[in-house]
Amino acid sequence: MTVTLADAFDEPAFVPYLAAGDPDFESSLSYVEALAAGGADVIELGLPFSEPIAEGPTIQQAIVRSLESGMTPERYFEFVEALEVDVPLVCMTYYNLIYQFGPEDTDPVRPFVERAAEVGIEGVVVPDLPAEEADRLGGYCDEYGLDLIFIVAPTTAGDRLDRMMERVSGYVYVQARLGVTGARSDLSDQTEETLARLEGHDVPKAVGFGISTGEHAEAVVAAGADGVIVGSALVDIVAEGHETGEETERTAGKLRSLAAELKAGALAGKERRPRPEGT
Amino acid sequence: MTVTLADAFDEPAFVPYLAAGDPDFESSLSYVEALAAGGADVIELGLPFSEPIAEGPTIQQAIVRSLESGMTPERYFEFVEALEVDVPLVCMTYYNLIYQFGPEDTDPVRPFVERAAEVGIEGVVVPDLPAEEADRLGGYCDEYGLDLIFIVAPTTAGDRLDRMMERVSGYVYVQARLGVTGARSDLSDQTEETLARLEGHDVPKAVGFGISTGEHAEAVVAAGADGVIVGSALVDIVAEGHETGEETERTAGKLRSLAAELKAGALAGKERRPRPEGT
Amino acid sequence: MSQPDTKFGEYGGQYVPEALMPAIEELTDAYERYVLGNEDGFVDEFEARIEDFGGRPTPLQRADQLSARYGVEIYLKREDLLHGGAHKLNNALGQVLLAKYMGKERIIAETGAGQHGTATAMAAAHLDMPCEIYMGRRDINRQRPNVFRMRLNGAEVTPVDVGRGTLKEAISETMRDWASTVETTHYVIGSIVGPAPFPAMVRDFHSVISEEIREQSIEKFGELPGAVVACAGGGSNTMGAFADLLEEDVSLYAVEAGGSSLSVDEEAGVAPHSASLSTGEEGVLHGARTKLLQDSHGQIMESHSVSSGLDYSGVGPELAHLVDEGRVTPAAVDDDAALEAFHRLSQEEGIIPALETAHAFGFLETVAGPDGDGSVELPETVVVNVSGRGDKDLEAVIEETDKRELENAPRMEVFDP
Amino acid sequence: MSQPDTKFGEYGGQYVPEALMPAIEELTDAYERYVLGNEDGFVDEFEARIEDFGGRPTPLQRADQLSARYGVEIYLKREDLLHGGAHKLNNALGQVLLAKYMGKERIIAETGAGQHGTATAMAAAHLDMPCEIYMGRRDINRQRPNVFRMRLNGAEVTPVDVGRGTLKEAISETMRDWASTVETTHYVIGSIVGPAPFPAMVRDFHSVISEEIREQSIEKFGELPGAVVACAGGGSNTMGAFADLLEEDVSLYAVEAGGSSLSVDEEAGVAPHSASLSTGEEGVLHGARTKLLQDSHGQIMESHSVSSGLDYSGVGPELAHLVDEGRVTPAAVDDDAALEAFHRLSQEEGIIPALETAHAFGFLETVAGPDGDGSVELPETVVVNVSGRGDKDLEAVIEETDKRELENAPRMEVFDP
Ligand SMILES: Cc1ncc(COP(=O)(O)O)c(C=O)c1O
Ligand SMILES: Cc1ncc(COP(=O)(O)O)c(C=O)c1O
Repeated sequence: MTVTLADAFDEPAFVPYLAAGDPDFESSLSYVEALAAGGADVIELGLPFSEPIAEGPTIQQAIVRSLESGMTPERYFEFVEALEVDVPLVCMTYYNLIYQFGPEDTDPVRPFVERAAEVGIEGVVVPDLPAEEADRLGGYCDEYGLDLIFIVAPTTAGDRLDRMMERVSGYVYVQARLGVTGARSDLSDQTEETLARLEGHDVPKAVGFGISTGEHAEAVVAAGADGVIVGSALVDIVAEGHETGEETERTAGKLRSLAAELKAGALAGKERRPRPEGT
Repeated sequence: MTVTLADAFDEPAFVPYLAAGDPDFESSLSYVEALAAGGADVIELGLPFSEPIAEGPTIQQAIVRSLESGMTPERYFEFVEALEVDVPLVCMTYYNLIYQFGPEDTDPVRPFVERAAEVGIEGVVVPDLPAEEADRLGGYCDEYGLDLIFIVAPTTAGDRLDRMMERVSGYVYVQARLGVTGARSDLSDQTEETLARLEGHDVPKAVGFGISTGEHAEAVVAAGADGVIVGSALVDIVAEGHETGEETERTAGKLRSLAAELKAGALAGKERRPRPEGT
Repeated sequence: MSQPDTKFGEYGGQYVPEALMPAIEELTDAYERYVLGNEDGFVDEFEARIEDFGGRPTPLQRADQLSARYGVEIYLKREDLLHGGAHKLNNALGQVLLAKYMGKERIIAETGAGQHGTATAMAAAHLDMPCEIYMGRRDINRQRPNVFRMRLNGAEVTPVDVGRGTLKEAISETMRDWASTVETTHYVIGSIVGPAPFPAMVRDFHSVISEEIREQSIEKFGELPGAVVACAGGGSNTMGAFADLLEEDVSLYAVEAGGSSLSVDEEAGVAPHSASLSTGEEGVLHGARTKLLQDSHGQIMESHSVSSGLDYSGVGPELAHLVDEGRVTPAAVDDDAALEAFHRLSQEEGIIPALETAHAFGFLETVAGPDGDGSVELPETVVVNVSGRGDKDLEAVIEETDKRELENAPRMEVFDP
Repeated sequence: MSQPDTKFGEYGGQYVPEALMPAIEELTDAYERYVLGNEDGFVDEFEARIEDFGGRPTPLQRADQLSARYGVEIYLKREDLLHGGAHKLNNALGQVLLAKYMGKERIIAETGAGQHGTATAMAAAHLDMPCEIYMGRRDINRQRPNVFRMRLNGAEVTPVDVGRGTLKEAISETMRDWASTVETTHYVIGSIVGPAPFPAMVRDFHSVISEEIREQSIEKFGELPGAVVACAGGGSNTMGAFADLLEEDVSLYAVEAGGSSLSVDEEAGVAPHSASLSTGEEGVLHGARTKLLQDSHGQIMESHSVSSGLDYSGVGPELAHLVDEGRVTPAAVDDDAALEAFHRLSQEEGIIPALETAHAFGFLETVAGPDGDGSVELPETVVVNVSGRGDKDLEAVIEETDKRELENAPRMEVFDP
């Protein structure tokens, strides 16, 4: 890999999410590669956990498909190794899988981070691990050179926000609205308010939760985001392909074109941004 | 009517019971007449009440059949008027029917007793009216010349028995065993004990509850009874006739022959009695 | 506890087969000695057991939403919290314990809604006595969960197929059993009905309800309530809630089941209601003279109510007497109004009442609800006796609600998601 | 009430999506102010309502037959008499009231056996709050009467179709709802699980159980009991029964569901039991680090128990900690033994327990019954927490009993006479 997470946000970034192994190992490889081909700047690759409490029904179903096709943490790392993409990868998973990985007699968490680093993962995002509980994981990420990405919710503010900003690296995942993941068609006021609260913090801000079209992406970037994270809208394509028995290539093609649309939207959004004074 | 209740027990008496109107008015007339022809000395004629708490299933069903065929207290009296028998009749019913009979503005109970006397009924037995509650009915019976018959149970003794013996007239109905009516095949020890307790009371003792054959009747009379009361065994014949659609005459014939057997049994019983000393 | 009343004015008495009289005398004697005289510490043991096993005292709770609705203080006497889910245990435990003191070896009882049967089965299990319960076939089908509960408690449940298969037939059948087994068996009658001493004795076991209402009222609002409202089938929860307040300036309302209508089909021998206090006439049933539903000949009519526990053609003689005296005011609430009140209490107070109990709440709505007839002006504080909980009635409520268009019922199809 | 614990040794914590953290901070603050600090008289109001509406105190009753059977004094803490039929109301009422003090407008909750759902629905109706309950589809089918009850109390019941459709999935789903609605909504979690402050707060609402056990034991037999036994699903009735006795010389037994076997089918991701204390390993589930049933990768395994209320893959972090510390002894009782104990208590004591509760009684039989293994010597007095009544389980018991040959079960065909 040549691009790093730090570089990825030089221009407005498109950050897609897919669950690794959805609906099976081989197709999933093609799908992730299609996203890269479509212009992804960073890819959030889900490692499925049986109790995904932060996900909406779309991603929940993706996780079920992946688990049923035999995905495990070790298979996940093999998946990453098998991927042929030149895009920084972020592992998105839940804390119990990180905690349980590796032989019984080692320090919990270390084996996971070590293996992730080994396969070339550049960052980790853990929806059920708030900053307060992140010391251990943070420590190992530092040690192995991974970024630990936090999610900032519309309700995150004040002291909590500050503490989080101290620890964050790579980028912040700005949750566009309250609730769980899932594609929606409107842009939330909460996004702008959250972005406003983050002004002055020198870290890229990627906005996710509910973005599904190029127009959305454009609007979000115009509102000041450094990138857009898109999950459910892409997973919907995978799900439909799976259900209708579509050829992998055809589904991959659809993913690629939605990716291209979203990336284009993000870029267009930058043009619409009010130019900072004095530039 | 020429024979009175007082005369009926001169020799061991056979006292059958049937529910008037079972299964219908006309057949029931024939059945009662058949009993008289078979040798009945007294007939206990049931006036059906909807809650016959002292009856077993056999007589309960007879009561249901009679009520369903339209029996009412007034029809009952018409039934008695229509009967062509030369045997004293005792009305067996529950107190609520006696209490409710007649126009609203008269004294309760009087109209019933008056009408009963009018149609020639000579006695009344009311299973749910213990001696303690019998003042009113007793008074009107005296006034109209009816006997008020009490049931003496195996559990009746001491003061209660004495009080009852003071009031009783006609005969006492000796309940052969605890429980409700119904044909049984054994003779209860309780019968003898009860008869023993009644010794010295100068009133005919008719034993009922469970007597079904001539042999039974014989044993009961031999044990000291002045008469046998038979209900369920006779009602069984009526029920069977009804269920199998038998000709009325045929059923009546069976009743008549069982009656004859029972009467003969009673008479035979007297022969077996230990002769009182000095007679 | 009070004196052994055998008559209440003209009502009451002992109209039973002679075979039962000795048992009734024995019971009267035991009632006087143990219950009234606390011989061998009977009353102490009863009180300890009804506390520990039964869960007394039951609370007197302010009903916030109903108080707002009716503009007066509504308090709930929570007999639904008694073990088994109804007031019935007061009496069942008392009688089974008494049977034990009397040296009896077996318990029988009848049941309508199944509440008395379950209470008796529980009490018998608690006191280690064999137990058999008679129940009409129709009631068995209407109250299946209660049949299961009795069986689980080790009781035999014997179906009664005679007649319409409801409480009336079950009582007759139990009396028949008793007539054969009096020497070893005690018949635990389920309400303030039957021959003396049952009406007085059952009342005494339940009068703890009104004693607690007295104490708790004074504690909670400093005086006696202006009125007490209770539903009346046989009338045991009613008399229990009234007994200790008869001499006080408290209005007493006994709410009967108005069924589908107060009119009567003489021909069929069926009353489409169970309102013996409001519409019945004097007569003799199940051992007592009382008010009852009968045709012009004196045959007992079948009663009807959406709630099995009120579905009875007679009523306790003491209650009949108190109504004649003007001390207790009877009222009838029909099936529809009872169901509506059932849903109101469930939704607004978080208490699912027995359908029997719902009648008492229907009375509040009928007189003081938004569309009330104003026939009774409610006093400042009203205590309603919540005689039981509605778990046993779930299936019946769904079925009956489905038949009607009740504005306040939850959509029923959602019940089967 | 105690200090706001967020960790219990290594267990506990707040492993939740960031979106929930502010709500959890707000809740922590409210917990400290109202529950621990009695601000605005919260605790006084809670105590008054749990008495009047809930029926506290519940009795401590001597079990005569069991005492004879096991040769020690067995006392029953009668939480089954609490309104709704289980201990669950202590917590549900506490949290709904707290939500009200916090100005929340809507209540959500998950439920397994339906007991927490019904308790929450009742509390929400009582306090006039809209309420939505998530329940796994499978549990909905297993516990239909409770679904009806929630609907009757005006709550929405939302089926959860994900996974196996039991408690685990319902909790996840409720967390998802909460993540979208935190500002207006309070999530009433149903046991001592979830992120801090829930485990401590839920324990505090239930600790009245052990406070009463303390007082009542002294009153009844002059000292503290030698042991307290309670069943443990999430562990709320357990911690409630233990909390006030942790510092005392009282043995504490937490009885889990042994299901059909304690072995595990890793391949299928299914544990045929729910014994997280006895067999589980440390992990993170539903917001807390605790002992849980998971495969070697850390995926949560589906648990199994004949009783829905124990059918959960995790357990409260405080309980997990107390087990590690050796203060609480875990034990597992399998489905068969639980059913057998269910029938024993029903028949011999006249109390039909919840299937969950039956596990606690199965423990007595397993160690001290005629065929007991003697692994534990029971002390002179043992208190068993009767966490709930079994009305909700009737159908399940019939079905499960039919499958087995249980010597002490009543013949089931008679149930359908
Ligand atoms: C809950 C409940 N309330 C009331 C009644 C009516 O009985 P009573 O009038 O004797 O209180 C019953 C009878 O089963 C009942 O179960
Ligand atoms: C009666 C009863 N007991 C016990 C439990 C288990 O829960 P906990 O372990 O939180 O007490 C439940 C749960 O539904 C229950 O209903």
